[in-house]
Amino acid sequence: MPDVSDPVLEVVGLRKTFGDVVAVEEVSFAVRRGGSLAIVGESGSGKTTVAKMVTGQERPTAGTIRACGRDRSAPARGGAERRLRGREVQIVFQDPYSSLDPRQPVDRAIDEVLRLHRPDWSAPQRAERVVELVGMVGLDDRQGSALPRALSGGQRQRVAIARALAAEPEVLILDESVAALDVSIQAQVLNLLIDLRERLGITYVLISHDLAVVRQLTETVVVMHRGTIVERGRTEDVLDAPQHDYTRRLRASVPTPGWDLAAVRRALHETRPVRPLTPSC
Amino acid sequence: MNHPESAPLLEVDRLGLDLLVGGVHRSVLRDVSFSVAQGEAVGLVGESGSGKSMTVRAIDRLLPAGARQRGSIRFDGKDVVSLSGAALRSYRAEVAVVFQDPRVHINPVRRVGDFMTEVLRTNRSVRRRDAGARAVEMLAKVGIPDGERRLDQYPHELSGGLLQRVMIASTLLTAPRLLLADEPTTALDVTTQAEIMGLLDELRSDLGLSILFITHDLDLAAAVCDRTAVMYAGEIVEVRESRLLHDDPLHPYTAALGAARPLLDRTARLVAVPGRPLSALEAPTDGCAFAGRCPYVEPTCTSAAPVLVPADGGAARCVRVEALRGTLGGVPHA
Amino acid sequence: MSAVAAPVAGTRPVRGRRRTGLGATGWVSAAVVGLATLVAVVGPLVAPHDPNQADLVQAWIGPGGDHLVGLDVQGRDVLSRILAGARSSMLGPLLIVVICMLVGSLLGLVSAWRGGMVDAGVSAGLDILFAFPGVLLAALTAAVFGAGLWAAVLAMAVAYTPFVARLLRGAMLKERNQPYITALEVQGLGATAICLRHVLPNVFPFMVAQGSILFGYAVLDLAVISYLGIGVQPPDPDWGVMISENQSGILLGYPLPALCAGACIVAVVVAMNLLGERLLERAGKDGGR
Amino acid sequence: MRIGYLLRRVAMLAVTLLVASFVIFAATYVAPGNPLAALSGGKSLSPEAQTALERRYHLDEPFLAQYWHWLSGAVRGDLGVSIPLHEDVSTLIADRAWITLSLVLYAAVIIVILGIGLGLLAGLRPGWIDSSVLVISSMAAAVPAFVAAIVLIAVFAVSLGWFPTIGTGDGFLGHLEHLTLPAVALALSSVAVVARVTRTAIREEVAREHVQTAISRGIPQHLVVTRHVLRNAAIPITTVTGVTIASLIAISSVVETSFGLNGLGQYLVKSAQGKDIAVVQGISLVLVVAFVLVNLVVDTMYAVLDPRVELGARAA
Repeated sequence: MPDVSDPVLEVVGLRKTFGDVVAVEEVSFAVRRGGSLAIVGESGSGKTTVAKMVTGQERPTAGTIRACGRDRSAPARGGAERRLRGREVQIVFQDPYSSLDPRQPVDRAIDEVLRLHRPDWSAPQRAERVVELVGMVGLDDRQGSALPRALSGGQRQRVAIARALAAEPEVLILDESVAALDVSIQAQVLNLLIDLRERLGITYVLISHDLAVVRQLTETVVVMHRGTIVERGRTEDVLDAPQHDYTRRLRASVPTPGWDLAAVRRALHETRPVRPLTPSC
Repeated sequence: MNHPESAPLLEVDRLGLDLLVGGVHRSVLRDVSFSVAQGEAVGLVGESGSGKSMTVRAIDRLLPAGARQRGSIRFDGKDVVSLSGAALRSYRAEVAVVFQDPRVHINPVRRVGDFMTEVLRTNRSVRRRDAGARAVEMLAKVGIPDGERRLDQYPHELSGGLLQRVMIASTLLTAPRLLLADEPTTALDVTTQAEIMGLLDELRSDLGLSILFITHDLDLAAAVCDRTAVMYAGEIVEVRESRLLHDDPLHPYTAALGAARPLLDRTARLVAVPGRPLSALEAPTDGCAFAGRCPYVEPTCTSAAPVLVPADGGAARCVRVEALRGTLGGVPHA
Repeated sequence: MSAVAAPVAGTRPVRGRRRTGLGATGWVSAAVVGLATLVAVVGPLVAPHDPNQADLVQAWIGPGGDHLVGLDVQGRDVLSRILAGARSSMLGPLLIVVICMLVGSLLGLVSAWRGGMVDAGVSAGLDILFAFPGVLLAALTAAVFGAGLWAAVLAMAVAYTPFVARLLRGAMLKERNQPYITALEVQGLGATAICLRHVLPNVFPFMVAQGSILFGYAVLDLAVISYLGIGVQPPDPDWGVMISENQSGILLGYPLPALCAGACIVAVVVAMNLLGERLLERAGKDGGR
Repeated sequence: MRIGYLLRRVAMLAVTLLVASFVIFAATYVAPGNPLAALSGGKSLSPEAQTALERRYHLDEPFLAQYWHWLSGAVRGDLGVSIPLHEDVSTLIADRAWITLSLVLYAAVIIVILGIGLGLLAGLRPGWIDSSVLVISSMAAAVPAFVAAIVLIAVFAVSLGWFPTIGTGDGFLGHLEHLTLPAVALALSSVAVVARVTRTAIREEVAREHVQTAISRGIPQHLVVTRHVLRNAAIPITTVTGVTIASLIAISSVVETSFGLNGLGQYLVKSAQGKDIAVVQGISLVLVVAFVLVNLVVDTMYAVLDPRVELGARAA
């Protein structure tokens, strides 16, 4: 069970079923204010479903989700509550190409969020904040007023980050946010995310299948396999000395210089009976 | 397996390619040269738009209409570009392609068995039942024990990893000599990727297969390939022994790729190259394509297109290769 | 072809200026549509003769004098009837398109947004409506309420609605599933605001394009219904009615009046279709990220 | 799996027919005017006669009971009586159904042969064949059936005298001769639509990755085309062709009117104009049943052709 002092996000006994299929079972974790947590897993592990429940896109079948001390297991009642939740948890998605409205210039997209969360601000106040946010994610003024189609994938992902930050959320969920980027761009965005956390003290929840990215960005980790958490702990401990079989296998599957393919093969042959290859569709 | 040291199995020499984009021919590959020896695994690494997939298409003669090709591609001494008809078909049987996404690269409305045995039945006149038996045998070899059942299934009833094994097994049925693996694991999970890579490695050692392995992942290429060529904007910028490429890169772009990738065993600030990767279509013709992002750029870099300079048993396309030697690798993370 | 070239071309993040032109065909089509619209508005006012003034003695007289395209079965000026008939032939379809677009986009939006039971219910209802071909609905309405332009418009609007709703549901569902919509939901923006500010504007070019194609079909179907005698009633001028009235002329060797009306219908339908296809292409490009 | 899909379609079909029959019958109730007035031909009736007539036509019973009488009759093949004609609706329909049926079948044959044939040609032979098919079909697609009808009559019947203008002829060849122009007029725009869809389906399939795989494995060109391109393109082609043919059922009324054919469609229009509600209801029901059945055939073929069918509904 999670034992974290001052948790900004706390999930207890989360369960989600789709028809007869159990997607998520008994998932509990907590993140301290300003901390960072990675939810690691492969496709079908349930990590994305957990993220969707935390952001309110899916309703949990059972279990509770609390952010900033307030329950968000049930759908929000009314606009005020929705907006309040928006100031608690924000999300940045994987695909930089579809995560922005193609008709909306960058500054207007950010302004729309500011108008929603800061109704008392004047237009010049909001404009000033837009410039600040655009600069914060490393875009220049010209890019700040461009349409998404004029931007590259990495630049669009910066816009998506700026838009999420506009609500000044406590928790930022990064749902495979750097997975679709080319390696050299990925490094830029990773560095940006690290800087932003240092500067803003924001909490990250990273959903990822990429252990190296997890190591780069988070302090704690939970490993999910087939809907349940199989291992949890400090990121470096879990990655350097994995305890659970699945985590070990995951760790051994990451290609590194000096990767011993023969050993990988042996390990896989050994574990194969444990995990029968069943059709997933 | 005996490896004749003489002529390489596949030899790509100064390959150039223009594609018809919006009615105009535009260059996507320039001066691409590399070779794959019998039993050797060679990696072709690059970011999106670098031209690595087009190189595979050129080798397998799968270019879109209107493509213009320069240079030569030789397989086992024969000129590939001039092949046609039955000769082209038998060449394609010897050079098998494993595509990135088996889900779209296998006909969805035909059974797995039809897909696997099609080549044997049509080109080799093997009877359906014999072909089926061989397919089952091959499925067992790639780690699918219940082959008979699988042959009756449709592709959508199999998982991605299983389907990729089917794809590999089907290529092996014609006993190819060269496998063109075009990002065969990009669409798969990490553990499935490891299984597939282990399988490919096993096939290479057991059958003496040559492999040209296309990927965007430098670490993956380095882990399984003897030699690796790095592509940027339609050109090969460096080709080396994989181990050297990683520890002691000669080209600034190779070094940048290595330094940009986060590590599994330690946390350190990444060295990010500014800007975005140039696509092959945007590359300048009169200078180094990487010059705009290169921390070591000099005026000479943009005055003329650099050529591949032989160095340390490989080659690098950089005018400053001698000056930078030994300074790019070492500690990739500052 | 494009699929093959995609790995190279599709990865370019910065695209050139998008083409905003309609192309030659598009502009010619737009001109034809514009002309037809103009005639529909001012046609009856500029008609050189009274479109309903019959003179049986003058029936089937060919072009000449002050009758540019001759006289019809009852000796009425064909040009005047074409000009006057444009009004019902264009206005009726416009009404049909407006009605089924409004109803269709509402149903499509609700289905796409709510999903689940609502979606299933709406889909089932639309499926049932699909079983009624437009002509049949028109016959049914005519039998019940009496034949006329309004009955025909109502019948066609009902017949088109399931088609439009399904089309728009697909487009809206695609938009609704875009991550940017989810991002706005997570921000706390309400469903109505998201639909009005983001979903509808993004689907709008597609709606205009489909509306244009639909308008072509509506012109055609309404003419069919009037031709059959269960739409606009003679002697009111209407292109469909004109064909039906003057069909006997074909056997008698005077095909011009019927063909003139037919040509008008075909011209508007073709122009609307071509224009719609160009718009559709542009909408697709616009949506392409 | 696929059986489940078909069972769902059949259940949906039953519900559709039930609702459709209800809507069709309810029209009687919405229609202004007293059916008895029409029945008596405007004469005033004695109270006894009125009661007798009401009893005979179940007019004294509540709406749902009347609907039940009509529906259960319809299932047995009894569609009631045409009040103006004093004849059984079923007989009236049966006399005319074969013309519509043969017309639609004839047109369907033309659509399948010409439409799919031209589409295949255009799809597989880029160049001048493709462009000419494209140009011709884009023009033909816009020609409505009644315009096609007058042009065909003007050219082939009146000027050239190759075909009769009116009537249905005697014997099989006579029917064929008389129905040729109407069937062509009915099929024309559909041929164009099917040809275009076929061409697009072929082109899309040719560009698919799995076709590339087949080529890269050294499968001979003609087998790539038949086993992969045509086989897979058959799915959308069948769907569109089927739906197009289903739509002819209603459009045939236009051609029947143009050529003076005594078919169901023309009779439907005539009865609608004459407010013969019983006949309109009967024909409407028959046409809806036919339309829905053709669609069921399309769904069945789709399920046969596409093994993935249980994953989702038909891609409309």
